[in-house]
Amino acid sequence: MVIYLLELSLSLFVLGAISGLVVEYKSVMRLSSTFATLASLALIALIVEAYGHLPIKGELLGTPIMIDGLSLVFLAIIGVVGLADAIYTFNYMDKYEKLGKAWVFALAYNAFLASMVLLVTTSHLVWFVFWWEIMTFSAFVLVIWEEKDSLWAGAQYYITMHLTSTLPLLLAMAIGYSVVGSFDGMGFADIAAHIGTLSPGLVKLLYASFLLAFMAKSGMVPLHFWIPSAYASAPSNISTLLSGVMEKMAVYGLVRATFDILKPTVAFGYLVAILGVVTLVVGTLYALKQTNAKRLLAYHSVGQMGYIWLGVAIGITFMKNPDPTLAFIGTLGLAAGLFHALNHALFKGSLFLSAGAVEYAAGTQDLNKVSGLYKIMPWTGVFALLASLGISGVPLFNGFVSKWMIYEAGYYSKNFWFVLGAILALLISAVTLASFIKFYNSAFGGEPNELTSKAKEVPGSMLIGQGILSILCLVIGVFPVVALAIVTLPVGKGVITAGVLGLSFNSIYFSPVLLAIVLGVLFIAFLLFLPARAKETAKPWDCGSTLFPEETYRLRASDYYRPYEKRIGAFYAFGDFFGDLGTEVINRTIAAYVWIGKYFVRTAEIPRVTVENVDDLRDGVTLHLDDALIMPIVRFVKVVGIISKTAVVLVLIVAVAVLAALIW
Amino acid sequence: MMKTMSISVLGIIVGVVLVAILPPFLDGIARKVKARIQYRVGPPILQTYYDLQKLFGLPSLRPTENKWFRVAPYLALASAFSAAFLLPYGKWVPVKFSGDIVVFFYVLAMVSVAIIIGAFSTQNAHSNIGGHREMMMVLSVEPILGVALGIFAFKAGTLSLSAIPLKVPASFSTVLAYLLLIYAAYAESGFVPFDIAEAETEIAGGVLVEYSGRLLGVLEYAILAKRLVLLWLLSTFLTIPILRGIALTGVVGGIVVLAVQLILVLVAYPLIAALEATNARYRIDQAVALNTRIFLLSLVVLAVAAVGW
Amino acid sequence: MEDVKISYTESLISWKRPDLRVGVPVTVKYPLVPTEKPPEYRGKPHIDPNVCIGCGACVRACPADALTAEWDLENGLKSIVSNPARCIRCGRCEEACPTGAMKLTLEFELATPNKEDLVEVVEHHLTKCKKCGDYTEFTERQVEKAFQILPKEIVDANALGEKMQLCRECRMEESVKILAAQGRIIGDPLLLPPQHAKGGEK
Amino acid sequence: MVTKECLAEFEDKFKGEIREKKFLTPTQILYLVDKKDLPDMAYYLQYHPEFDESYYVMGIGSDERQLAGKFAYAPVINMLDGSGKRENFYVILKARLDKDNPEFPSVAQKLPAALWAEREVRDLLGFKPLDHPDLRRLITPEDWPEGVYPLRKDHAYNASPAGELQDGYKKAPEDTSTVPIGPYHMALDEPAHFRLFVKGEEIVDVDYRGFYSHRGIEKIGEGRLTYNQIFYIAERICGICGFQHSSAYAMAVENIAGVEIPARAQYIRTILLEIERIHSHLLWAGVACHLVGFDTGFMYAWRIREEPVMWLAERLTGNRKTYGMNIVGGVRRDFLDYRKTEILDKMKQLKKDVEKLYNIAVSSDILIKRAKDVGVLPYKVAKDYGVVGPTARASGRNIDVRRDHKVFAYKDVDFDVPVYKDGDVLARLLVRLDEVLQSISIIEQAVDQMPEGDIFTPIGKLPPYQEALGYTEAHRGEVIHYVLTGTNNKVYRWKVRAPTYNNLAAVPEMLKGYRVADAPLIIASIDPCYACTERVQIVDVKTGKVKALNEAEFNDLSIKASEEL
Repeated sequence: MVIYLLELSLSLFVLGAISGLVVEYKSVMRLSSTFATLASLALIALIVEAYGHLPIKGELLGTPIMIDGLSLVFLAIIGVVGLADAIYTFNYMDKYEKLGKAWVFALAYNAFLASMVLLVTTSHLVWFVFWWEIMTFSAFVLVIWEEKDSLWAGAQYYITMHLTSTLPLLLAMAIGYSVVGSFDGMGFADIAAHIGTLSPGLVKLLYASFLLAFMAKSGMVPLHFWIPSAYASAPSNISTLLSGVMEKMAVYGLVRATFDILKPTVAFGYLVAILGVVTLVVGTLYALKQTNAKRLLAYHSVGQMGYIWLGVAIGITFMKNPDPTLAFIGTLGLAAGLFHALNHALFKGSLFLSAGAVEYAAGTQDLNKVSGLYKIMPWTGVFALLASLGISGVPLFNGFVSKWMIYEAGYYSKNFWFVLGAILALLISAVTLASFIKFYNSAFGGEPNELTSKAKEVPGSMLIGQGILSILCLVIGVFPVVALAIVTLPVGKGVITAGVLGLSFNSIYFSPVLLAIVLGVLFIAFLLFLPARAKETAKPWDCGSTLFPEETYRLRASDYYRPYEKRIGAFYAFGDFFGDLGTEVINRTIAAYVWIGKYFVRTAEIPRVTVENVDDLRDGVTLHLDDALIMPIVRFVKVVGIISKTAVVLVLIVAVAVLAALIW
Repeated sequence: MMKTMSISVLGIIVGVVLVAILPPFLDGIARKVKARIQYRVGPPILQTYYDLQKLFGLPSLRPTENKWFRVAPYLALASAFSAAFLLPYGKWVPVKFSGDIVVFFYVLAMVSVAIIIGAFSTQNAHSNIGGHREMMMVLSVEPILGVALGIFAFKAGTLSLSAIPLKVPASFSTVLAYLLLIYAAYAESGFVPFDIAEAETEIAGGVLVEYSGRLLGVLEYAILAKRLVLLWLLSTFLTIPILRGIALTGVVGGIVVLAVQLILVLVAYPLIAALEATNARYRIDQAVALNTRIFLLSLVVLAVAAVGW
Repeated sequence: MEDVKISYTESLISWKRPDLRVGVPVTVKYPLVPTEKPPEYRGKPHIDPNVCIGCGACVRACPADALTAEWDLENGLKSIVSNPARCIRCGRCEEACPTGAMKLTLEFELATPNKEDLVEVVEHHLTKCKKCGDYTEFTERQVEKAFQILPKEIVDANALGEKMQLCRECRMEESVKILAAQGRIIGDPLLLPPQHAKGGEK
Repeated sequence: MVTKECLAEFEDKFKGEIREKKFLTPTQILYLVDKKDLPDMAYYLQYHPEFDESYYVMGIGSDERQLAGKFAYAPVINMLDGSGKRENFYVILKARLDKDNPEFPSVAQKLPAALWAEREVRDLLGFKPLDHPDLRRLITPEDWPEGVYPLRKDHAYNASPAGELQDGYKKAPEDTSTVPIGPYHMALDEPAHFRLFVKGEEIVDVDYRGFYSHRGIEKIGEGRLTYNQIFYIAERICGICGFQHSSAYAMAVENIAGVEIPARAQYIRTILLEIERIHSHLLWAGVACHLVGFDTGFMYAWRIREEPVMWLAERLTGNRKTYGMNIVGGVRRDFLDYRKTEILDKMKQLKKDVEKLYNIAVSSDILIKRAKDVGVLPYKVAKDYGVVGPTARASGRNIDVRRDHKVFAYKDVDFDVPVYKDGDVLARLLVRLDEVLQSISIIEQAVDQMPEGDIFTPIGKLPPYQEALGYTEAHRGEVIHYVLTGTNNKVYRWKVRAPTYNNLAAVPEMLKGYRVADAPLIIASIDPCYACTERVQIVDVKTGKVKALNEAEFNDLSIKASEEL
């Protein structure tokens, strides 16, 4: 039944992908998103069906499939976010009608989702890497959708992935092959069984290559530099998937690789923890400075991934500890990490959708330019606020519960470094709040200005997409048990409920329901007992000046928290240095790729096009009607050309590496 | 397994009565004390009640149609009261979870969050500046609180608000943790020199500038209640370790502890008022710098606690 | 009530302010506790109607137009109107007053629902011209005072006793007649244009 | 003497332009010059190498069409030798402007100190300063019609025409938000409007708009008062430096009449001026404390201002503030002997109190932190803008009219002029606190040395069409009055320049680069007195765009509002 549902879901994705055969742009978008919606619903049905019958093994198109607790957590993420995103896409993509090439979108979009579904259900390393590459490539196609600045961002993303994610994974695969000796036998369990035969050096290399691959994908510092530009330049529904879902695949990979292929060791745990803490600090503090809505959210993705990694790291460090208390702390940490992954998918997905709605309505991502949207887009405003409070970790929202579990795990570990990590996490939580105060208030607070007063509320489908995720934030915040039922599956539900320390989830470790009741009762009581007798609306008080420019009478997004940023200015200078370094390295690499690519495929050009907008590009090249139809394909082929040639280079490098490993 | 969640009806009643009645009274005392320091007679002790009564009777002017503007004060007040319910009153704790000190500080921070959202909903730079100053105060105070909690986790082995004072041992680092907690609570309460978000003479009341009438009254009350709640936390943390022996011994012990808590609050408030009267207001960058410095120092304290002192 | 007369200078020297700094707080329940002012204090001006002669010196001295003179030539009245609401307490009127009728009091609490309440009016009867029966511009008390202070020789020498009983016109006529009699004006005195037919200065 | 040599050099340099030279008093020299080289002359004098503390004092515009058939514009330069070796003097460069086209080359293009003065003459008299860098409206309100010039003689003193509302504000720079301070703001005691263009809390640029409290005092003085009545309105130019204004005015008239007032009167004036200074500085210290949230300092400063100081003023003059003591030729009331002991007692008490205030203020660490390195006005900017008083002395300018021009009895007493180099708010605070102690010492010396004798020299009729300056060092800086007599004991032109007028123009320079939180303190640090500055014009609210309620309507509204409660 479960495998059947999986097949159903995948075939719906395939239908979505081929719906590009319909020519008309809007119909393609409607069809493909409808199929994606149905596929996501099938996934959700799968989760319900599979719950309680774990683990499920099977085969799909000749590939081995295994669905266990961990898969289910990430299937849930794909299902829920995919559902909301697909519904959102129904109308959202109308914005890009001018660009045409709907079939490419349908293909890439559905392939992207489907590859991730397969990624988390496969139990075979080779297939894992295969789906990983499909995911990476389809994400690349989606990122460069707008073709303006995004081409460069896309190239940066794709080449970073090649170097730091695909390459190490191929290396890991090679090591796996060297252990098992056949491609068919490279299931996770098989490799794990044979790992003892490896030399310690190669085991370390295996750890390192997995770590590097997943670091790059989830954008851990110092490999985070591609994230802001990629997320900011992709269409918002794609950013949602990138940040909400694709990043989580790296967490999946990390947990899967650490627990099912390798062994969780303390040293590795510390390493992951340090990466997590550094990332959460760096990412969020950088997010504090941003004034572009999507760059802000992208940096927060970096930061929140740090939280997740910190949680997972606590799990890796302590889960196998002989002390039952510490083992429990480890379990708690891992559960918290996974929980936060789910929560992050929800609120960050919703926030990217909201940012997309703002862009859709006001035409800009620049928070300095928008104002007073609450008056015009109240629903988007409410959803954005719910998600903002969620990510900021305000009680009664989902982010609070998982973050709080991370703090507790950190504090109770009684280990100086993890306590310090928890303290930094607590601080960064306040920074997150500050940042979202800015995000929400500069877009939705105040009065509409010249730009936003012409805006309209976005279409219903987009609102539904945002609404699903935002309301889930609140629901999970008040009833965390719902989500905990899923996220504690991988760690074993019983382990936590029978916790030491007298803590448990069922008898309410911390009861948001109770808090919600208290707060709600008080709130309503005050509201009833002391209703605001609001008088007529008046102009905001401007000290009684005449001819005052009301439009500039508010803080702009770039004005917030300047003294604070100034105080930690040294930190930014330090971070900028490394960010620039990373970007510089990758740019050089891209240049090298292009150089090599030119050598192989003379017709290809670097996708960095120095035109002002898409129309320029089009007008310059398109002279005839048939050209207009063919050009997208030509460009697509060009891009594929670049990728294929990079693949050639890659294979060469990998071959050398494998050779080296075998000899060594 | 011990039951970790409970609701105490008596606690709720005591808590509601105290939080509902005490804040304006304490403010009255503070005004009187400040007046005496300034060679004035000062208003009657009940003046704050009169002020609030008058504010509650007045209609509010709306500078924006944004609903959050109107909802925020109530949210702030409800949050302050909710936080109050997590505190022990004598031996009674209205609502008890077992890892709730983090929850407590977060719920208390919601007062600030509500105020900030209200302040930002209007098109008014004064109010916006107030809002972002308030946020920066939260930003810079939060890590200090975090370190204090870390020390408690090390030393008392628990993060339960009602269990920490029972379990906390007397040691060098706990004393410093207490100092950190006191400092953080003082700064978070927004007493002079930390009244930066309101700064009447600079930004005309800051976060409060657009509020009037009943909404202003509710907001002021929320701020006063928040101060009381923080003070009550401190008084609890001081009282219960000393009276550990009788704190859990029946009703009489509970009443004694409650009385001591109350007396401590009544004593502490005039001291705070004296501190307020003899200080000028920090500029926000100075306050942030001070807090950052204290945070860095506090990390040393944390290391000391980790070492075991 | 015993009315112990002491001189102004003595009162200045002997006056001591009640010490308000005995207790530490300096707050005074002011409207409930009256505040005392030193004798130098320049408060609301007050015209002693018994002493005022209606000469109008104060009116001319007043820079703020708080003091005005109103004429009613029909009924032979001249009023000195003091409006403390306009007064700036400069004390010029006090200096200008020839009889000491104008005094600045120690009073400073002037709050009132009706500004008219503050206004003081001193009415004076004008003297009638002995000759034509019209009212002159001098008040009765002014004339009286003039006779009091002027040495008898001067009055006699200039025949002021007669002249001061006349209105301006008649006085002019008289003078013209005298001058004509002395031969210093040639022509018909009656052809001279009438100078102040009616009304005072305003 | 050296003075003569310097002037000879000046006269030589501008030989062709100088038409006439006249000594108004031994230290006031008037040159009748051609307007062509006005900027160069003013520039030459202000940056004179030997008179290194010289500065542009004011620009007098007057409608002398009835006198000479022309308008006149006359910059005044205070020639000060910082080393104290030479005698200091005032130079008035009077240029006649054409009746129909009163244009002149702007001095402000070279001296920022003249910016406001020339905007003022443009607003009030319709002069046309050519090449003026910023000719926006300064004084007349936004709805004042173009082409109506209230200070011309053909404009009735009570006429108030209505015009169209027009926007004369600076445009906000790119990427800034706007924060208004005033007209109604807690930090301002009087209406003024500062428009801060900020990035975050940092001030990028500032626009100022003031002159909300014009009362048309100069026009009234010229229109309907006699020279002896003007005292009382001069005293009311400002609620704080009233006696300074009336003394400066008295001095101007006495200079015209050519009388030396009796020594006793000079001492009495000196004592009262110093009492006024103490009271003002204490008031200011209180306000500064209040602005940074240090209310105890505020209460303390105001308490000692009330008890020994204002109280003393009340006993000496009969009123707390408007002393009403001056008259042309002397003072109106004498100090009786008993007051001598009273003054000395009170001064002793005050000294103790002020020292305590010092301790309170300076020991408050945060107060110092808030004031230090904030609102810095460098020496050069201070000189360019012709800043005066404590504001200038805190920027290292060694100027003080009392000492430099030997006003009243100051020549007989010893006192120091505190000068600080830092130019920040703290320096201004310290200058003022030092000055309070100096004032106490001056009063004590003056009481001791006070000679016996008359207090008043009678003056007959004033000679018509004579002019002169009168000046004192008020607590905020040099107060200067210019009087041109008319016929019938009236004044033809009376020009007042209050210290804040010069200082305020430099405030935007002080604000730039600091934070919104500092703005009230910086604005207050010059001890601004808007009433002083804004004496000239006449605004009748009733004819303006804003409808003023009459009393009955107001009462009705009030009653209605209270019923609603």
